[in-house]
Amino acid sequence: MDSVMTSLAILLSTTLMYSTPLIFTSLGGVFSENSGVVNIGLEGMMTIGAFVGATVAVFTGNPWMAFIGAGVAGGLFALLHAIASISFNANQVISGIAINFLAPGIAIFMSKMLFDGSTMTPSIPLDQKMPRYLNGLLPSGFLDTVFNTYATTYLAFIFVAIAWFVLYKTRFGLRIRAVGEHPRAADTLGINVHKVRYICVILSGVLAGFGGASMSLAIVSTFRPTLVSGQGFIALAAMIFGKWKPQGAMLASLLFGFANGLVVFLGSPAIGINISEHLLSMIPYLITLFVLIFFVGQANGPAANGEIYEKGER
Amino acid sequence: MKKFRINEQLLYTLLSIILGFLVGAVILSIAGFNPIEAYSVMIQGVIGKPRFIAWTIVYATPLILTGLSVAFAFRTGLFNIGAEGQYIIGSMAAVLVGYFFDGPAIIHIPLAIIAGCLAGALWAAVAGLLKAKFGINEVISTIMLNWTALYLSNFVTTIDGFRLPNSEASYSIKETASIGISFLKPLVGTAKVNWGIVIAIIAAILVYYIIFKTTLGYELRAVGYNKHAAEYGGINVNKSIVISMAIAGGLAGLAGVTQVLGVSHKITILAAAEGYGFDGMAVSLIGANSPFGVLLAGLLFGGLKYGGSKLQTIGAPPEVVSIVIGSIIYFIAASSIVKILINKFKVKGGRKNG
Amino acid sequence: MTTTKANVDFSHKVVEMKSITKKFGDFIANDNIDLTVHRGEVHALLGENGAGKSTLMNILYGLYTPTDGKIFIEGKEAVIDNPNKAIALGIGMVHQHFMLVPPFTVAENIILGMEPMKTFKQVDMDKAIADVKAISEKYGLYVDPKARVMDITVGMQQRVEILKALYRGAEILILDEPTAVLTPQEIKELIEIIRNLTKEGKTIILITHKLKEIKEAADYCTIIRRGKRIDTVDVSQTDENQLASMMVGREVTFKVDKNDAIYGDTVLKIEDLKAKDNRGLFALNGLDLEVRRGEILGIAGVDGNGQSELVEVITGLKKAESGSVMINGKEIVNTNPRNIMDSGISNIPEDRQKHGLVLDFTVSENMILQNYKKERFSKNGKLLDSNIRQFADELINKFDVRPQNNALKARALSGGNQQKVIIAREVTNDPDLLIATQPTRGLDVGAIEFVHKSLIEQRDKGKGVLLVSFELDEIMSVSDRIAVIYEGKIVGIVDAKDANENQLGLMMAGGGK
Amino acid sequence: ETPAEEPAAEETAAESLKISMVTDVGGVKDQSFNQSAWEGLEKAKADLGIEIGYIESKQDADYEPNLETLVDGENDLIWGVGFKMADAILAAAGNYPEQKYAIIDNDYGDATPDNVLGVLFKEEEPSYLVGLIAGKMTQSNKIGFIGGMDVPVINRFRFGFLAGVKAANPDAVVDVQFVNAFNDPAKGKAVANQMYASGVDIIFHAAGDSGNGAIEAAKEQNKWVIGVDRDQNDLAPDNVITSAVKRVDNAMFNVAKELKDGNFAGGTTIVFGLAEGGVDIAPTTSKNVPADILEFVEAEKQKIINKEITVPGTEEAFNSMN
Ligand SMILES: Nc1ncnc2c1ncn2[C@@H]1O[C@H](COP(=O)(O)OP(=O)(O)OP(=O)(O)O)[C@@H](O)[C@H]1O
Ligand SMILES: Nc1ncnc2c1ncn2[C@@H]1O[C@H](COP(=O)(O)OP(=O)(O)OP(=O)(O)O)[C@@H](O)[C@H]1O
Ligand SMILES: [Mg+2]
Ligand SMILES: [Mg+2]
Repeated sequence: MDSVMTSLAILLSTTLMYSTPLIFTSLGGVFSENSGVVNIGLEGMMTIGAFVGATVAVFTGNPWMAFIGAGVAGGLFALLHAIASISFNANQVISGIAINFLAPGIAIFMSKMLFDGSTMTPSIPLDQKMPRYLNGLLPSGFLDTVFNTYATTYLAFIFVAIAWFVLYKTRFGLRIRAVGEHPRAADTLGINVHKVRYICVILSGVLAGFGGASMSLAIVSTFRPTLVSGQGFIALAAMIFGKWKPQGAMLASLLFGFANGLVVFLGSPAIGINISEHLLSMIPYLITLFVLIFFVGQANGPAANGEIYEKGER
Repeated sequence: MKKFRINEQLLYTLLSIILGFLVGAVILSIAGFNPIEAYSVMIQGVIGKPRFIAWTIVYATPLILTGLSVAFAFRTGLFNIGAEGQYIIGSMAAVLVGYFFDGPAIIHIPLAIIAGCLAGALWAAVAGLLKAKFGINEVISTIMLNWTALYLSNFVTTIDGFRLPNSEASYSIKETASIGISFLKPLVGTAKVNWGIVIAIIAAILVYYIIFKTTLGYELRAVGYNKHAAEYGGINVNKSIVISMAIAGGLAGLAGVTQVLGVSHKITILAAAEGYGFDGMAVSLIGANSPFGVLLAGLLFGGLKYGGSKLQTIGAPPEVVSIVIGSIIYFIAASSIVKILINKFKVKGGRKNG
Repeated sequence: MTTTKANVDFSHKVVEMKSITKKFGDFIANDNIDLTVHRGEVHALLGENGAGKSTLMNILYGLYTPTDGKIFIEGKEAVIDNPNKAIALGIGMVHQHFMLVPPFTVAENIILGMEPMKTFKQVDMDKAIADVKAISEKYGLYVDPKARVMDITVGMQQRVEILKALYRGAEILILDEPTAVLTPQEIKELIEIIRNLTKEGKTIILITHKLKEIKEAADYCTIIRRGKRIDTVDVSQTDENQLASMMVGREVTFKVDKNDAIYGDTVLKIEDLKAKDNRGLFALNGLDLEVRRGEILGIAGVDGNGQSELVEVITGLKKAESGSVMINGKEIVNTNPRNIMDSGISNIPEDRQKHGLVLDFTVSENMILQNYKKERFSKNGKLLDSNIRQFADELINKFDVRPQNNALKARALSGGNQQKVIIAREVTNDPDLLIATQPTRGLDVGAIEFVHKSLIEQRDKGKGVLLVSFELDEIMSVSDRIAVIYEGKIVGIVDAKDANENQLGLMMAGGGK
Repeated sequence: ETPAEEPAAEETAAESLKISMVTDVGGVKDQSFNQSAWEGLEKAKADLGIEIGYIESKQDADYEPNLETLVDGENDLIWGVGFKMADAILAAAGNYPEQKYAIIDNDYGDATPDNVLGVLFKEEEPSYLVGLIAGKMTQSNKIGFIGGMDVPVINRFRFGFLAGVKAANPDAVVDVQFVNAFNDPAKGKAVANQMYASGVDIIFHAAGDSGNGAIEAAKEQNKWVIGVDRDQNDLAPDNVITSAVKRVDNAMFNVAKELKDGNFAGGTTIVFGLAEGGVDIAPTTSKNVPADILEFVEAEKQKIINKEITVPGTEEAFNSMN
C-alpha cells in the first residue's frame, strides 16, 4: 500500500513538473490563436524566456525579477512576430518559423558573450530559484512529494483560471474571440482588430517566456541550448489538442506530463518491466495520438486563425 | 505579366537575403567582431577551394530534399512539420537494407533508396490517414510522429546484430550500397561527394513536374486550395491528403537516404532530432515553395551551415548563422517591409513608376 | 403597393454625401458621387455588380476613407474614418456579407463592442439578454437572444444584424442587399420592418438588385453605373423598366423568352429518398421526383425544407439513408461524385466560392475542374497545357467572361464573372441533367438575363434542367413545371403556365394543393 | 582569438606548436567533458606556450568537415573529443597521413594508424571508489545509479560502481535506471525524484547534462548525489558528496607535453587509470565524507593502482566477479 502511494505521489509530482512549462506556453498559444494569429514561434519564445530568466537570476539573484524578465523577453520576440504578421501581412507560419531560428540563435549567442563562451548559464543556487512556498510545511510523504513544488506550478494553474475568466467572462475576452472568428465583423463594430491581436500575440510571447523560465528557474537551474528542445511544439500541439481553450490546453498538458511521468515510472527497476527504454520513451507521443483518435478527433480552431486581416479589404 | 511576378518574388528574396546578412553584421559588430572579416572567412570557407564547394553541396543535399518535402506539402495545403521524423525513418530503412542485403551495387543501391523513400512515405502517410480519417490536424500528429520516429530508430539501432558492439551506432552499410563518388577525389579531395545531389536535382524536377504538369498534381493542389470545390469536382479528398503526405514523406525519407548512403553510412542513437526537417522548413520558405527555389535555397543554407562553422576559426560564434537565417525568413515573411524599402530606394533613385 | 413618402421629413437632410470619389489604386470605384437622404426616407441604391454601391456605403460607415469629397450628417460636416465614429453619429449598417460571429449567441453578437459591464470588466450577460429582448420587442424583431447564430436561419440572422444597429441607437440604417439571401416570406417581413422603422423616424438606405423591392419599399432611388451617379428618381414616378435601363445603360427584357417545352424521356428519377441533415435529423422524408428531357423543373420552397440535401444527395456529396436516384435508368445513389458526374449530371452549386471554384486556380484550371482526366486535357496523367488554355479561351469567348484572360486567378474575377465561369464549365460538360441551385443570387439584371438564357438553351437542346431557387419569380418565369418542396417531400407539382403566386406560396407554407 | 588561417601563424609555426580540438555536439563550455578537454588545452597554452583552438560540432555530420577545417588551419595535432568521432578521425587520418590526430575515449586496437593516438580512461576505477563511498554511507541500504544511455562508456561507470558498492556493503541494493538521453535534465530529475521517494539515499549519475537534473533533485530534497566527469561539487556543495572524475584535461595536457618533447605515441592507445592520474575521485570529497571512509577508499585506491584489485567495466566482468 505504502509503495503504491509513493508511486502515485511520484507520478503526480512528475506530471506536475512536466506539465508546468507546457501549460504556460500552451496558454500563450490559446491567446494568440484565439485572436487569429497562428504562433509556431512559441518554441523560440520559450527558449529566449528560459535564457533570459536564467541570466537575470544569475545577475540579480532575484527569481521573480528573472521570471518577469523572461516574460519581457518572450514578449519582445512575440512583438517581432506581431509586427510582421499583423502590420506587415506576413504569413504567420513563416514569421513564426523565423522566430524559431532567431530566438535560440540570439539566446546562445548572448550566452557566449555574457558567460565567457559558455552555451550554458551558471547554475543558480537553490535559494535563488523559484520559491517553494510549501517547503517544510507539509508532512513528509504523499503530500510533500506532490505539493512541495515550485511556485511556477501553482502560478500556471492560477493563470489557467485567469485565462479562462478573461476569455469567457470579460469584455476583452469576448472581443478576442470575435476578432479570431470574424475580424471584419469586429471591425465593423468599432473594435480595433490590430490592437487586440497585438495584445494577444505579445501576451502569448510573455506566457511562452514564463514557460521557458519555469524550466530554467524551477525544474533545473541553468539555461542550456537543449533545455527547451521541442517543448514549444508540444505546447502548440497541446493547445490544438485542447481545442484552443485554456482548460483544454491545461488538460492536454497534464496528459502529456502524465505520460512522461509514466515513462519514468515504468522505467523504474521496481516495476521490473523489461522493455527497451527507447520503446518506453515513445509512450507520451503514442498516447497523445491515441487520445486524439479515440476521444478528441477533429478539432477546428477559430475561423479566422492564420488569416491576415487588412482594414478596408474584403 | 506572370514573368514579372516571378522576378519580383526573386527580387524580394534576394533583398531579404541581403538584409539578413546585414542583421548578422550588426550582431557581429556589437559582439566586437569585424563583420567584413567574418563574412570573408565564411565566403572563403565556402567557395575558396573546390573541396569547400563540394562540402557545401554535401551539406545542402539533405536540406534540399527535406525542403522539397515541406514545399510539396505546402503546395497541397498541408503543413509538414514531420519531415524530421520522415528523415529519420528513411535513414533507418536505408541503413537496414544497406547492411543486411547482399548483392551487386546495381541492385543494392536502388533497393536501399526505394526502401528509405518508401519508409518515409509510409511514416508520413500515417499523419495523412489520421487527418483524412479522423480529422486530426497534421501539425499535432507529425510532431508526435517525429519523436516516435526518433525513439524507434534508436530502438532499432540497439537491436543485437545491427548495433556495432560497444558503440552507439549501427553497423555501416556494405560498400555495394554506398553512393559516394570517388572519381572526383583529385578535384575535391576528401569531401564526401556523393550522388545525393543528383538525386535531389531529379527530385526537384519531378516535384515540379508532378505539381504543375500532371493530373495528380492538379488534384492535390485543388484539394490544398479548396477541398470543398475539389470534392464537388469529383476528387477524392481523403485519398489526396494521404497521397500528398506520402509524397512529402518520401522526399524527406530520400533526404535520409542520401545522407546515410552518401555520407554517414550508418545510423546512431540520437539524443534529439538533428534538425534536418526543421531546416527543411526554412529552405522551403526561402525557396518560396518552388522546386527550383528550394534547390537554390538549399545550397544557400548548406553554405551558411558549412561556412558558419568556419567563423569559429576567428572566434566568432557560429550562432550568427541561425540569426542570419532567421532574419532572412523574417524579411521574406514580411516582404511588405522589403517592398517599402524598395519603394524608398526607388523614390530616391528617381525611378518611381506608378 | 408603392409607398407614399408618408414618413419623409423633407426639411431634414440626414445624410449628404458630396462629390465622393474613391480610388483603389488606379481604379475609380466611386466617381464624384452625390447623395442626399432625408429623415424618414427609404432611399434605394441601384446599380450593376461592381457599380460601387457597397463602396459608397462603406465610406459612409467609416470602413473606407474617401479619396475625395465631404460628408454631412444632420447638416454638420463629419469625418468618418472608423466605424466607431459612424456609430456615434447614429449610423448603422447591415453588410452585404453578414458580419456575425457564428459561434456567438445572438445577444453576444448584438452587444459586441458595446458590452454592458459588471465588476472586473466582466460582461453582464443578464443585462445584455434583457436589453436585447427589450429592443427586439420594441421594433417587433423577434429573436432568441440565447441561440447561437450558426444555428439560426438566415432570416433570423438578418434580424440580428438589424438589431445590432438599433442597439447602437442607429437613426440611419444602411441595408446592403438585405434580401439577397431571404425567402419570399422573409422578404415580406423585412419590408414590413422597414416601414415600421421609418415610422419611428429612422432613415433607411437600401441596396438591392430587385426592382420589385425598390418599387415596394423605397421612396427615392439613386442609380449608379460604373462608379458614377446617373440619377436620383422618385420611385413612384418610374417603373421597373426605366430603372433597369438606367442601371445598365440599355434596354432590358424581363420576360424570359422561351418556347413551349418538348418533353422527352425521363432523365432523373428519384424514389422514396431519405436523408439526414448535418444535425442528424431527417431532411428528406421519402421524396419522389422525376425530371424529363427538354424541361426545366423548378423546385420551389422555403429555405431549409431539404433543397440543399436533395442536391447534395443527387451529386453524391451526401449519403442517403434509403431510396433510389436513377439517371437515365441507372442507379447512382450513394456512389461517388465522380461516378455521378460521369453518368451525366452537371451542377451549378449554390455557394460558388466554396463549392464551385478553386479561387486560387487560374480561370483555365477552373474550367477543367471535373474534366482534367478527359482525353482532351490529359494524357497518361500528364496535363496538356495548350489544349487546356485553348479550351478555356473558347469558353471565355463564348460565355463572355471578363476580363478575357485565362491565366487570371478566379479570385480576381467579380462575382458575376465567377458565376459565368461555372456556368460555362457545367454547360459545356454537355450533361443529360443540369442542376442549378440559386444560380442568380447576388447577380445584377444583365447577368441574370444571361444565366436564364443559358438554362433555357440547355433545355432546348433536349437536356433536363433542375432549378432550385428561393425566388418565386425566377422559378415561375424560367421553369416549365414547378415542384413544391415542403419538409423533405414534394407536396405538389404544377405546370408553370397554370401556376399562380398565391397557390404556390400556400403550398410552400405546407398548405393544401 | 586564435586566427587559424592567418599567415602570421604559419611563420611562427616553426617554434610554436598548435593544437586544436573538435568538440562533440555538446559545445566547448558544456561544464562537462568538452570543457574539461578545453581546460587541458588552456593549461598547455599557459604552461607550454602552445597555440590552441577549437571548433564546435552541431550534429554528427559536422565531424569530418570540422576536422578538415582544422587541417586547413595548419595544426600540429588535432583532437577529436569523444568516441562518436572515431570513424571521422579514422577517415581523416587516412586522408591526411601527415597530420597527427588524437581521440578521447576510443581505442582502434591493432587498426590504429600511425598518425593517430587513442586515449582511454578507466571510468570503472573511480566509479568503484565512489561505489565504496556510497556503500559505506548509505543508511537505507538503497542506492541509485542513473545512466544516460545503455552504452559501453556508461556501463563502465555502472559496473565499476556496482562492484564498489558490493565490496563495501553487500547488503545494499542498487537501482539502475537510464534516462535515455544525455541532454534531458528534466527527466534526469524525475528519475532521481522517483529513486529518492522509493527510499534511495545516494545516487550516482553518469548521464551528462541529464544528470544535472539528478543533482537538482538532490539539492531540493537534500539528499546525496555523486557527480561525474568533473568535480561537480560546485553545483550543490552540500549534496554532491564526491564525483567520479575523468581528467580529460590531464590527458590532453600530457599528450601536448609529449608532443612538444617529440614523443608523440602515434599508433597506440594510452589508457589513463588511477595509476596514470587520468581518473580519480573529486578533491572535495573530504568535505562531506567522514575521514574513516576516506581512509578506506584511499587504501582501496592503492590496491587498484597496485593491481591487487581489477575493477570490472562490463556486465560479463562484473558477473564473473561474484
Ligand atoms: N493551430 C495551428 N497552429 C499552427 N498551424 C496550424 C494550426 N492549425 C492549422 N494550422 C495549419 O493550417 C492548415 C489548415 O488547418 P486545418 O488542418 O485545420 O485545415 P482544414 O483541413 O482546411 O480544415 P478543416 O478540416 O478543419 O475544415 C494546416 O494544414 C496547418 O498547416
Ligand atoms: N478593397 C477593394 N480593393 C480593390 N477594389 C475594390 C475594393 N472594394 C471594391 N473594389 C472594386 O470596386 C468596385 C465596386 O465594388 P462594390 O463592392 O462597391 O460594388 P457593388 O456595387 O456593391 O457591387 P455588388 O452589386 O456586386 O455588390 C468593384 O469593381 C470592386 O471590384
Ligand atoms: Mg457583391
Ligand atoms: Mg455590394
